[in-house]
Amino acid sequence: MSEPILSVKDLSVAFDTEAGRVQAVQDLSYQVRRGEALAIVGESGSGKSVSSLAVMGLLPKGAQISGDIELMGKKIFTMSDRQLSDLRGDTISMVFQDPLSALTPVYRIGDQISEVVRIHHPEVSKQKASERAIELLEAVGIPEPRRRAQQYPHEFSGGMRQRVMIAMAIANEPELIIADEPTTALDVTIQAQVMALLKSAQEMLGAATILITHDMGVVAGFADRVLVMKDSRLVETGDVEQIFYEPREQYTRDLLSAVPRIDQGADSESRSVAGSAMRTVAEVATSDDTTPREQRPTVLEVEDLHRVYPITKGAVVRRKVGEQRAVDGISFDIREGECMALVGESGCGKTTTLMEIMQLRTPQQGEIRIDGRPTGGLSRAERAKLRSEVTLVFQDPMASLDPRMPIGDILKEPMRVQGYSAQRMNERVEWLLKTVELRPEHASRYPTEFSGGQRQRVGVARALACDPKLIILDEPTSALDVTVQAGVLALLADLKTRLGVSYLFVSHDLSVVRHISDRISVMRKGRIVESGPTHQVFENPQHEYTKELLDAVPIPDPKVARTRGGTVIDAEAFQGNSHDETPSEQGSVRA
Amino acid sequence: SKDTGQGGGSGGDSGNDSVAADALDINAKDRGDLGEGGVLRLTNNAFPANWNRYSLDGNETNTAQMCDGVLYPLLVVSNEKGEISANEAWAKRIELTSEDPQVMEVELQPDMKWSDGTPIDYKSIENVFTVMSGKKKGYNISSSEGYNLVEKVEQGSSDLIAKISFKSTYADWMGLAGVLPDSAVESPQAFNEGYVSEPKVTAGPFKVGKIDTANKTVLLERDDNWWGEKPPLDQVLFTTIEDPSAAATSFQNGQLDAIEPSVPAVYSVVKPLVGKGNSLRKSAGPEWSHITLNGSKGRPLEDVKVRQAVFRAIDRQEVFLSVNSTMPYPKDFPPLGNHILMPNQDGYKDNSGDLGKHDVDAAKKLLEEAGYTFEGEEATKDGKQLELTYVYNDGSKTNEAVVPVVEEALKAVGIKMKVQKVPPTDLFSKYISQGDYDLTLFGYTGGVLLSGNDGVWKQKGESNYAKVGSKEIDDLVGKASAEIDEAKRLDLVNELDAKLWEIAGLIPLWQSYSFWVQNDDLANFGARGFKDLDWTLVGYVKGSDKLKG
Amino acid sequence: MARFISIRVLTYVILVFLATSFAYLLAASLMHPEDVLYPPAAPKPVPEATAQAYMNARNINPDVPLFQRYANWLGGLVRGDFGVTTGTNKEMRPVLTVLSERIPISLRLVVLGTVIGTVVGVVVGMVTAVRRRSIGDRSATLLSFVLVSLPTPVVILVVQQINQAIQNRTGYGLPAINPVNPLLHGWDAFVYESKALVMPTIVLAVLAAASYSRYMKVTTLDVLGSDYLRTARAKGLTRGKAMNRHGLRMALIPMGQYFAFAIGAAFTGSLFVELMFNWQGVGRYVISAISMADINGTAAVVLYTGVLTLLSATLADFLQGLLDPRIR
Amino acid sequence: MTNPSDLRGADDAATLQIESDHRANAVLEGLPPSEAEPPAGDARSLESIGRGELLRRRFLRNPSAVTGMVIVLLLILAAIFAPMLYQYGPFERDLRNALTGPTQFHWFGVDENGYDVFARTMVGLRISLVIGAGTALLTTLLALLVGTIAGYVSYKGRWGAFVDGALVNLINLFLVIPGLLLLMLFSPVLQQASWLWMIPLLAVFSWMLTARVLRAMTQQLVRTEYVEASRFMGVNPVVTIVRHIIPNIASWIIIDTTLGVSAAILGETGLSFIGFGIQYPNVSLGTVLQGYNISAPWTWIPPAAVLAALVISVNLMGEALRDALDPTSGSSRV
Ligand SMILES: Nc1ncnc2c1ncn2[C@@H]1O[C@H](COP(=O)(O)OP(=O)(O)OP(=O)(O)O)[C@@H](O)[C@H]1O
Ligand SMILES: Nc1ncnc2c1ncn2[C@@H]1O[C@H](COP(=O)(O)OP(=O)(O)OP(=O)(O)O)[C@@H](O)[C@H]1O
Ligand SMILES: [Mg+2]
Ligand SMILES: [Mg+2]
Repeated sequence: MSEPILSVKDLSVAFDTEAGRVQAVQDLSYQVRRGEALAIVGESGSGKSVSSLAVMGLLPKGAQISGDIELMGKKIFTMSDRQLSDLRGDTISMVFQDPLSALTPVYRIGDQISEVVRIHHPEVSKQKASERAIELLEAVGIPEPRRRAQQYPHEFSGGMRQRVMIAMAIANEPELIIADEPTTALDVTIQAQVMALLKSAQEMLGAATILITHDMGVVAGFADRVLVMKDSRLVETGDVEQIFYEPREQYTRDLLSAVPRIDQGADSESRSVAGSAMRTVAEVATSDDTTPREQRPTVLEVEDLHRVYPITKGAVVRRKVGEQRAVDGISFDIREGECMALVGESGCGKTTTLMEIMQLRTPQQGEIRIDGRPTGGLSRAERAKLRSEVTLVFQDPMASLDPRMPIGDILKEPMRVQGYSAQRMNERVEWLLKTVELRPEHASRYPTEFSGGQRQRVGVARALACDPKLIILDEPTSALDVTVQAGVLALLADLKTRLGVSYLFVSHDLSVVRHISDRISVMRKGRIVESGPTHQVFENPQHEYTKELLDAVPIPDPKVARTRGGTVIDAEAFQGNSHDETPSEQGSVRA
Repeated sequence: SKDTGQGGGSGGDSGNDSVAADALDINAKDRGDLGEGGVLRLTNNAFPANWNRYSLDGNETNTAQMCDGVLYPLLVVSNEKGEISANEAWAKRIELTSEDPQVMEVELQPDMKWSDGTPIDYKSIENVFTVMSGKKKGYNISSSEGYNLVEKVEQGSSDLIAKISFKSTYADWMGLAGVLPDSAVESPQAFNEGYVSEPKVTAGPFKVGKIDTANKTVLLERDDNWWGEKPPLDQVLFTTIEDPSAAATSFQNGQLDAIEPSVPAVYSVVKPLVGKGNSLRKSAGPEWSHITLNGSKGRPLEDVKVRQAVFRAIDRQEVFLSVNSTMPYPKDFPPLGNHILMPNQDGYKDNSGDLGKHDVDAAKKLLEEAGYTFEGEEATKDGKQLELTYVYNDGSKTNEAVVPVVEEALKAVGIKMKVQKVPPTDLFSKYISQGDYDLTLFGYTGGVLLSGNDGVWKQKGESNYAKVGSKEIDDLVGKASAEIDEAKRLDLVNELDAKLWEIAGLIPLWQSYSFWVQNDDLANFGARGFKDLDWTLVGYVKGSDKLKG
Repeated sequence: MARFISIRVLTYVILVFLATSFAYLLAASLMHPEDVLYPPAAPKPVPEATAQAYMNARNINPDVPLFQRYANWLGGLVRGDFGVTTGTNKEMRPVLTVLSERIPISLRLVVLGTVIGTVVGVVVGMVTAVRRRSIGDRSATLLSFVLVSLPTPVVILVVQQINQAIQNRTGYGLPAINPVNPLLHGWDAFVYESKALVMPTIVLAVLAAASYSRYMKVTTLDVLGSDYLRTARAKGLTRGKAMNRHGLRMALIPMGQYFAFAIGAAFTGSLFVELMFNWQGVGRYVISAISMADINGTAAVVLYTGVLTLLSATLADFLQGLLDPRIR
Repeated sequence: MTNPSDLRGADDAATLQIESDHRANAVLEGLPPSEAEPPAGDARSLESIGRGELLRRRFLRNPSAVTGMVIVLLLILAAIFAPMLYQYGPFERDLRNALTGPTQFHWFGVDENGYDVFARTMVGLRISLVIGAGTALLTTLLALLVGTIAGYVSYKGRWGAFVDGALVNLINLFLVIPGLLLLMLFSPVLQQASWLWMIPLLAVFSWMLTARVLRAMTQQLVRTEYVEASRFMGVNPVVTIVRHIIPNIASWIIIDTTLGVSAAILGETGLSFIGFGIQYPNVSLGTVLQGYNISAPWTWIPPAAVLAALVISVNLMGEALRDALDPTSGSSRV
């Protein structure tokens, strides 16, 4: 075996918070070798991100660190800032977990990518560097990269921003890439493309990769070795097959059992433990079929919805040079007690659709009706009432939580609007936190003091705070480990069947979708290309794109994953245009 | 003119050497002791608006400083006592040839020329009298006073002599003598605007080198065409510096050769430089400060007894010190005892009597006489305490210092004092001329000439802000200004002053001193009192560093 | 776009017109230039006719109805004539001439100081935020608060005295006041003028830096914990460079407003600096116009500063858009 | 949206809570237990900490907050008691010692009018404390009101743009309006008025620039998802501004208020131009400072030092408050 490129010894990290000391990582040791792909999986909040930030030397100042980290034989704790800076972005790079707020809002995407090239290769001309940025954007599957490079982060969809982060991480062909949940906001086809990109980097350059993910399918298809973490400690580590087929620890087993599998029907053939527990969730979600769909009242109707963003040029005097049709005439409806999933390509307009619904106003074009009433015609009071009944879980958990408000108050906010008593709010906050598997003392922490998954759970808890009737969820479980995800999904399923809560559920994780949703709509380029009952779409996909999507779903079984690997992750995918025959746009562009 | 009290004036612990009242302190030297050359750098606080001294805009002290006897002929000069006589550099004689009817004759020196080549002769004198008579339309003259009493101007026995006959007698006749070039009076346009940007035609020891209106500097150079005694200085630079402390810093920095520190803030900055190449020069000057009491009908001070009570309540020495304790006034500097004459003028008498003496009991007694009773510490009438309003202008350091002194003094005799600080431009227009005040402090320049001040004393006088007076006073004012005999006139003035004390409208406080801090070597320049400078003598002594480069 | 600009210009014209008319009417009804021209206490009152003629020439005759005077003034304004000055010195120069003479002086004086002050303030603010609680931070904080606690004239005098002390000790010093020295010519004059600029520039820079650094410090503190800075660091930027390229830009966004107005203010000069260094700029003209009851001067200055303020406001909006693409 | 099987008939969340408590939930039973739960008592006490309490604790823990408070307290005490105990009054003249430096009798020396500098500084501090604090707070309040409202509505369609435009023009109007002239108009009234009126007067002419900055900052914030989120929850805009926007622009507000204290104290003397300054027999720090004599440093250093101490202590508290509000303080990323 080649020598380790990174070795972590007895790493411990702690933070001081209002509620006392938080031991984020304890006695963690591991090694990564050249050309190796290490997957770190485990409980949300178990210290995965913190430990990798420690490797980068980028923990916030308040962190107390002990132990040793050696990068290519050099101890990083003894290195100066300058020496470390020379390594970062060049020899070692990282994709952060929360990609949505990780880009500087005031610089163009292209400049931010070319910057990383120019920092380490000042000899490269500006012109060359921006060419390289465009190349990289193309490689991560962003269409029209030349125009997109000129845009600002807020004009990008969640998945697109995540891909920008990946592009920056691979720009200088580093020796070690740490990817912290790099594909949470990506649809499966793009995910496959990105994973293949990482894989090829690993294979061609002998780079090592640390992949932190909750997606066991990705782990199965990508990793050589797996490291399982729970509660700030290492649980077990081993080859991917060993972990999947012969897990030694109970936690690993539990973890795998909670993995949702798209191929749940055929589970008996798989030797993997993955997915066993999720079957119960699916049963709850779909059993209890009381009234037929047609007889239940319609909660949400969207008819011919359009949303167009102008494309402008010029910093000072703005000129409209075209329009970006983010949502281009979509229609669907949701009945009471129904979960409708919206899946589709990254950047196809899902978030935009949800935002349009949440505005409770007349959209640019088309109509949105809630409970049969057009949102445009609501009175003030009606709108206020609806606000408590329709809630949203944002795609970017960090950005949707006020950084200067402790979690407790964030959760209380919707309840305050409804005039709950202080006593009741306190009780409920405690219950909500427990429900999403956080602790009551977390209430006094600020959003920045949480792990990605924990923040996402806060977002979900907030949406549940006031007994809503319609919950709109934008990738609510992308950052959750599978056990917690199973819990959240079970909770949602339970609320649906017993209380008739309806959901509009956006997710890239088709396995999750399959488990929870009743109906499914597949979106692409601002339009719905296919929709129907979940089982129907899964079993008998009609549209080409749906088929492609289903094929690309990673299977949490290393053997299955490898056999499938060849078909989807083909070499062409790296070139960035395998899915788009025309070099056009998700959502069409009209000048 | 009125000085609203921006400046202070006098008094101090550092100057214990008493200066004789009429002494000058100008480092007087003979021409032979002076070296040739050098630059004198001075400052003023306003830039000339018009270089025509006879125009309304040009009648201003800063302009006068740069022009009279420097660029233009100055026919009449004052000595240290304020006595005026013909200036022999330009005028041979100025005298009355007849007293009734009054006729004066002016004779110029021969062979004098304006810088445009025209001779300075009878015509030049006539120009002044014609224009200033106020009879010619369109000429913005400063004032026709005196000139309007002239019957006719004729050429005398030579073309250098002018004979001026008056319609009625006029005491300040000598001050009327002057010359103007023909070009300055050829049209109203020429008179009003010809001299706005520069002195077009000059006839003095200096001429204009460079005038910079934007930066407000004036550089004068020795005029080689000057016929008189050659002035020692090569150049004189006037820089307008409006802020007194900026001027002090400038002097400290060596950018000025002399400075007149009128307020403690300036004096304390330049004081350490005295003895290090610079000297302090001081003399009594023509300015004096006073408190005006408003005796209008319906005001609390209407009753002369109450006004007299205020006179006696206020300790004038204390008031003086509160403003001037750090200025280098002579020790035991006495308060001013005359409304019209200054101590260094002939005929000065202290007419204050008892009214000038601080006496709380006497003040209380006067109040009782006026019908006030004392309830505890308060002087009351009809159950109301006597309350006076002291009005002053914002930014006046003098008033700020004086207010507490006066308030305490009045409190001691049971009078309550209200203080009102008002915008500078409002002080006169909205308060003093409207009679909306009881007490206020400002300064007068007790001019060399009495005339013109009569408006302050006459019952109906425009500037009689105290609104007190009597027929007797009016008559005395009239008589004094018409009296040509100097000794008699001074008697009349003192008689008038005694009346003014009695009527108790104005409390004279102190005569301001003029202080100069200037280069040791600078001669014939400095604290000059009433005396006019002789620019052909201003210079540096032989061997001075200032003469080199 | 054209519509947007024309609406804005129109609003501004209305605003300026309102403010200026208001200023004129207020000034004309409140001020008494006649008292300043012919002080009631003057020993020699001028003939009534002369005074009337004088006041008519200046359009300040209180006997003429206010609206008549206003109309005269407006009429002049339309023709680009701002009237003439008034004051104790009876100078009757066109206000426009005076202003155009003084604006360059103010600009020459203020621009350099403002620019240096801004840059120093931004740098100091940023460094003190990053090196929080260091000796440097503490002393910069202390110094800046002492500076804002002193009246400007005192700051100026202290700087001048320091210069004086140096000059007394070493023999070398800077000219304390006055922008020019008419006694010098050519190169010497230029050297003098450059030296004369040093101290006012120091004062202006120090004062501007004192308050800018405070604002800059807090805006920097606000961005220090942000994720994008972490990204910048992960790219391989050193602490300082990450701060300069990413933190600074974000921290500057709210400062844009202040910068824009500082630029506007440069054209109106700085009263105390002009007064105490004896520069004949616009700043002291404003005060002297008001204290001399100079109606035309006051109204013209209000017009001038009004236009400048609105230009600054436009610049501020422009800067905000430039600095922050999100709100375009 | 009516649901016959709605368990929330009583509108009681407790029902829902019990029903869906995950121990009572069959689906979740099989799942691994969540992380070890801390002792219940501990959790209870912590859970009730709201934002206010949290802020208070974070604030008080900061040593600079304590230092700042101690200094302010000392200054207040000095302002109250020093003039009572000290042997000279603010207008007692000691002309014999005019312009002399500090001695055991005159602690801070004597100015050129013979006044005791210490006595005047302490008496001046009384009024200046009120004016400084009052004006700074009022200015901030005005700026906050106009700035945040304009910034908040600017993003809300045609109507919002109109209101924003109107408010911005209001700001502009105040910027171009000749304040001094206006004050001169009212000066006869003002001269009769109590000096406390100085607070609104100073405030009304100094809020504009801050308002513009706050508007710009608010404009950025209304576009953030968390403000959007609170709108989606139906939170009233005013509450949103108070709860989300103000804490996130607090840094600027705090420093602006801090600097406003000294600006007001020094600016107060400017009002005397219209006859409405602090007048005899009152003294303010501003008037004491105004009597500076540069060659006698004791005439201006003590009042300036007291003012600086006040501003610095306010700043210390302000920075501590800022740190208490900002969870990333002390955990800088660079
Ligand atoms: N700045 C901080 N202050 C206090 N606690 C923190 C901070 N950052 C992280 N933590 C805590 O440290 C623990 C580990 O966090 P970390 O982000 O490493 O989790 P993770 O394993 O990446 O979880 P996830 O999968 O949800 O992202 C969590 O319990 C989190 O609450
Ligand atoms: N403010 C904006 N200005 C311009 N374009 C925008 C803006 N917001 C979104 N878009 C564009 O609209 C399209 C749809 O974005 P949206 O966020 O709805 O995608 P999405 O389906 O949620 O994608 P993802 O799964 O990656 O989050 C994208 O092409 C995006 O670039
Ligand atoms: Mg994480
Ligand atoms: Mg999205």
